[in-house]
Amino acid sequence: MEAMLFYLVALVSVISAFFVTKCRNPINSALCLVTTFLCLAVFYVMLQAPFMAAIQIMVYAGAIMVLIIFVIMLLNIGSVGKSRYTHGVAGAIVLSFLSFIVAAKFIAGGTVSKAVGDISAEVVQSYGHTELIGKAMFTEFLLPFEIASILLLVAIVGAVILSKRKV
Amino acid sequence: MENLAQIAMESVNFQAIMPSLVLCCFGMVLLLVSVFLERGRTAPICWLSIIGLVVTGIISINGWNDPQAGFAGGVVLDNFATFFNLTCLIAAGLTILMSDSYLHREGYPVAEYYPLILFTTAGAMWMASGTDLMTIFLGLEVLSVSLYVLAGFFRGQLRSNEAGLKYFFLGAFSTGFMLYGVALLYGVTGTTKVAGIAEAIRLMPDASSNPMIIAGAILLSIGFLFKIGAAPFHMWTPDVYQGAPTPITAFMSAGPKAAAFAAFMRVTYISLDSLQVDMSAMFWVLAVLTMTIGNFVAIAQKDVKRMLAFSSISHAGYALVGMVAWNEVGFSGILFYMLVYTFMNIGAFAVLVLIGKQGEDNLTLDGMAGLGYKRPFLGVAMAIFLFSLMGLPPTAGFTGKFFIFAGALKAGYVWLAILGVLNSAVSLYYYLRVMVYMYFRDPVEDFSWVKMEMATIVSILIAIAGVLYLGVLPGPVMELAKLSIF
Amino acid sequence: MYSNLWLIPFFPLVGSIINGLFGKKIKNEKVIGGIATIAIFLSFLVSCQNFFRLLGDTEKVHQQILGSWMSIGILNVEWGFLLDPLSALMIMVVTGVGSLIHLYSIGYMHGETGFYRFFSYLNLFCFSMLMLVLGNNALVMFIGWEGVGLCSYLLIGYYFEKKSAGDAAKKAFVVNRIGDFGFLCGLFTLFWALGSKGVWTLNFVEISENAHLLQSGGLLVTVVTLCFFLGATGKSAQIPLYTWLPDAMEGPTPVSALIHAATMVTAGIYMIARMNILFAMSPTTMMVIAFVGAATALFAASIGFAQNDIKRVLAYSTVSQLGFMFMAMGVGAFTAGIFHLMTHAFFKACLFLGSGSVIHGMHHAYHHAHLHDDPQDMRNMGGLRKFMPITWITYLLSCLAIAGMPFFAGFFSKDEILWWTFASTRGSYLVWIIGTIAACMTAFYMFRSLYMTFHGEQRTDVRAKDHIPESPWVITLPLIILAGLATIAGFIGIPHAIDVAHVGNGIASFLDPVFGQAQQLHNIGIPEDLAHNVGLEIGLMCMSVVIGLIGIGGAYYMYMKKQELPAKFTGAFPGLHKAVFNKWYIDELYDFLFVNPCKKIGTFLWKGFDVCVVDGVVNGIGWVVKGLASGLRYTQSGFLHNYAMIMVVGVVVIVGYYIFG
Amino acid sequence: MISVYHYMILSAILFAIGSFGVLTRKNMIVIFMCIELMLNSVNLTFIALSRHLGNMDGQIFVFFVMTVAAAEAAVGLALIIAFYRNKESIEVDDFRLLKW
Repeated sequence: MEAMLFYLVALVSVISAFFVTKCRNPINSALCLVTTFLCLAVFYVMLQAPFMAAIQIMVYAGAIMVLIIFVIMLLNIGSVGKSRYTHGVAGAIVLSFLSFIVAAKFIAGGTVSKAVGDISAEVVQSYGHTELIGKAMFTEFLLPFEIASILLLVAIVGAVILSKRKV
Repeated sequence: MENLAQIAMESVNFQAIMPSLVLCCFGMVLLLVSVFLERGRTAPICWLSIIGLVVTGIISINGWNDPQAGFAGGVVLDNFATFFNLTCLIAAGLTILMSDSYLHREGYPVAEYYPLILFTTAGAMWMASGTDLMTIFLGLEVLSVSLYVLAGFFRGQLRSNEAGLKYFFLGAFSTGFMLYGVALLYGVTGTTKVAGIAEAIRLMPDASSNPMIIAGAILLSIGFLFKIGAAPFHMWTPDVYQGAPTPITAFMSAGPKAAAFAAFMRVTYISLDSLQVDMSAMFWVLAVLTMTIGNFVAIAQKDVKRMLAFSSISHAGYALVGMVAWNEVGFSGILFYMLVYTFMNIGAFAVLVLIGKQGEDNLTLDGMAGLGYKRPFLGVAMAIFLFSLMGLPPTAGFTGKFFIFAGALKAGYVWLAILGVLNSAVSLYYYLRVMVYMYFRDPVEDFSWVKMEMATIVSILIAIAGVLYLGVLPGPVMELAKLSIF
Repeated sequence: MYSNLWLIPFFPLVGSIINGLFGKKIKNEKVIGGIATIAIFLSFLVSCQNFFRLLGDTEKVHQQILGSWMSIGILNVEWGFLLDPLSALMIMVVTGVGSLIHLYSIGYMHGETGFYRFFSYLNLFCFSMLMLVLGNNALVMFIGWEGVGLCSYLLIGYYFEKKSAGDAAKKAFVVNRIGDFGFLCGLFTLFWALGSKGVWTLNFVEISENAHLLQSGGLLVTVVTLCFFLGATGKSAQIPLYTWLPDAMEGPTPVSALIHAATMVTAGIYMIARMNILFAMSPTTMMVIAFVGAATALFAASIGFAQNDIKRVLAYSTVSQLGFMFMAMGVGAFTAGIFHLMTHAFFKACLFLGSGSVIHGMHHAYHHAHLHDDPQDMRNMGGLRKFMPITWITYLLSCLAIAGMPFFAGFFSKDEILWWTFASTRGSYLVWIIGTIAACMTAFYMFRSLYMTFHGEQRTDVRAKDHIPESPWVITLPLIILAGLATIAGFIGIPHAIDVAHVGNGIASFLDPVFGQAQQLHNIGIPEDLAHNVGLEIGLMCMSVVIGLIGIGGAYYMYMKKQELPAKFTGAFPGLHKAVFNKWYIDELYDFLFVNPCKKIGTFLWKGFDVCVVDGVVNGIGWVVKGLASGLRYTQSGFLHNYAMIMVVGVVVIVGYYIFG
Repeated sequence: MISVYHYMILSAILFAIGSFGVLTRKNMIVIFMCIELMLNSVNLTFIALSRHLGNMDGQIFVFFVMTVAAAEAAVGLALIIAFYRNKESIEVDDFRLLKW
């Protein structure tokens, strides 16, 4: 059951990812990307990370993609241009394929750590995923959290400066 | 919940992030202050940011020899971090000094420029002091995002747009590879802590037969190699350096590069120590490739700013020699070299800032013709920086290079040292050409537009002092660099 | 004891800084020239004091450490000076000849624009040269080594309005850098070689003490010394790196005298002498040095035959004489080489300054007559003896010295070298024969220049003829002093065979503490049976005198008696004359072999790398044909995609290499 | 049974597709989306590993990757807009002032 679901969703995600690179109209690409993101959210649920699934949908599929689509509409360029691709498509295909081969080789040939931490499925069930995330974030990873706030500040200031019309 | 707050506070150690904390506070205050200033008035912000840097510098120096760890092993303020913090602060300070008149000349007197430089520096500090890949990654991103903005700062100029976009796309692309590397290392070791990774790899019985480790290590390195501009991940460097505002180019070539080296060294030297043989061999090839490409392509350049970009690639190659050596001499050599490079390269760019016309259209070799006679001070200053970049004694460039190459020799890499020497012999050709134009050509222009801005002159003078001091009496600073190795 | 050593380079440095910073404001030539001359003269006084103190001292090696320069864990490099007989002799030559040339320059450079600049550079040069000579470790020496190259560059390009001057300066610098590369390679290899034996050092004294750790005659020591020798050929203008020196004559004449005759070009000799213990360990290198020196001596002398520019004759003569010194080093006659270095400094400086005096006079005359003839062309001279008697006398004395006429300085030093090439354990008859022929040629072309300039019928344009003045005292005084030294300086090195008064060979015993050890350890010297064969030595000496006389006689015959002979000779062998006149086409060959390919490689990497590698590799082999066809379309980059692709190629190659390799 | 390796292979596929898009597409916004796709594939690896290893570090990392992605989106789109205002184009082949 789980396996079937995995392969089905995986297939959808790969196909929609492929269409991101394929669609002539950027809007269609964006919609395909949203589909991929939703598939990933499904995986996150399957991996017992419901909170991550939620913010995947809210932040990625929601905020970021809305921003992107907004910009596409703002620039109002639709499907312009003679061709979607630049030169060297064949090379890129070979290269991407090679990089996948390399990745497959080290994934299949490698072993991940067997060390089992204390966060088992049962723990997630009993505590709740959100609480676990929150705990980790505000204890162990407090500093990265604060740095992230600076990062967002920088991004906001930067975006304002860059897109203002007048000095 | 009280319990949670208590746990959270336990690992908090403000001492360990004090410099970056102060810098961020200054940055945010400056953002606020700039709101109340009339448009186009940036001088107060400029000077306040200098004050911020000085204060941060003092705090950093106070933390010398007093290592502070905190945030559950996410950050440590040791001598190593402090040395790099100071390097980045110097880079930021020199950059800000030359920026104000430049921004007014180019028509972008935007006060937010300065806080962004402060945030970049803070990001650099987190990279230098991070002991968790998460901290390092976020520091890198703060640094990168601010630099994307700064590189594209002249939003009305196509050149600046192009620089910003190229940097952004390639930077984000390399982030993808780097993250993949982090993920693999996390999968193999179960942690993202620098020390934890080292421990896990050491305990692993079949570490050498697990390709995931080496793949993760290489992919992680790529993020850093991209930032330091090592071949074949250097392609962005010339374009971005040429298109970005000149002070930003100066800053990019020194501060962020130093920070990238800092994080790179910490990660390789601590986490990946077990992989020394493989990594060292990779660095050997990359160092030679980087030096050679940088130097050879620089020969063909007519634009001085672009030429300095290629030269910066080759200097990254020299510094990589220290990584190949993988011993204290080589590593402390990199620390020292980054400081040296900060002075000499920012100095050279500061001269370019002054001699550029509005719109930066006078940075070709022909534009430099006769500079030595028309503007003797700038000529002499440029000559000193070029000598240092060439690596001629008794300037800092020589002592720095010698330090690094001595490390390589200690580890037995004679050929690498000789290739390095050969490369610096090649590099002479293009540096010398600038000198030839400055001194042996009749002036085409009269340089009447050159305004000797006080602040920029100060930054040139500081850079000259640094180059000469580190060239003639580098002993004390070398001592500090040696004390800074973990 | 020797705590004021640092003053020796310090004075010229101060002089240079004062003139460099304030010279433009001072304006008064006398003050500017005075500051510079006094600065170098003060160092001469300090040098004298140290020299004579060392002469009376039993302990011959002294170091003065000013402080630490670099400390890098395995190694401490100091700002330190080393005074031993070798460096003592060198500082005497540098500051002595330097002072005279500074004085001379006040007169010679009178009225030039950038007068202060000239003296600032000249002082800076003296500073660098003294650092080179006095440094107690290879890095301080390297500062001087680079510094003299830089100053030479600045001074050759002094008349930068002339394109030829700029080109010559660049050529000198580039060739010097090839030499520097050799020096650094040698330095690093030596540093590592000794370091791997546990001694990380660059200090000359420590290197000498620990040289025995390296295998004598081994590959390593041969490589190290060959690298150093490459450095020496660059600096000292030996085959194959000599072409810059004749071009360097574009600089003002005092510069040619000081830098390109007396001091800088001898830095290579000095360096070999300084590391004699390493060179002695490698017979192979010594042999290479001897043959390169001999070949250069002969080759440069042959080019000297056909030059009409008086300074170029002297330049090729310098190259040739440097060849003699290398010959000496190669056969183990370190003392004789240094001795010749010293005498050469005197007579060649005198010759250059004499030629400068002539040029000065000719220039003055042409200027007076509003003519634009070449004041350096000997074909426009002749009969100047009448107008410039002092210059003529001094030039004559120096010519006698360089030709090796008995009891002039060159006689003693050159004969000593030839004797060693003949008799030394590292000597070779072939080198001796080449050396003897070169000596004969030297006498010929030097006297040719003498006759063409000062004797015979005056060929100067009639309008300028009577306006050639003798030079002022600041110019003639150095000439007289140097000519005097060129005449008598040889007596400090009287060879054993003709030492009838038993004064002993002063210079040999003085330098023995430096060279004795290496010569003893590695069995370098004159074998017993030959050492006592006084007859043979005197016989060879007479022979070389006769050979010198033949050269002088030949020149006299061709350029005084039968002036049509050279033209006939040219007519008889036009090809040969043309080849010699064009310096055997060496420059053209270099352009063809090295300069153009380098430019091409640069362009190739620049355009070719981006274009060919990016698109070629990326588009795959199947696209290569098409790619070539529409190559021009892809001769563009700046494309984001190409950059990203290079990155991915890098990632795939590196990771793939480790995963699959 | 679906193991962590399955997820990793899937994420490698997505990563390769994303990089293919970056290498070929002309439209800057699409290139940016492809970069987002690459980051997401890494996120998948992180979460799968985090589940497998039984610790939260990976998931926290994903959280920050998302933040970074948001920040980069803001700045990147602002850069694109600034470029569009000057050049009326959002194709990467249209900027080639800086070359050679």
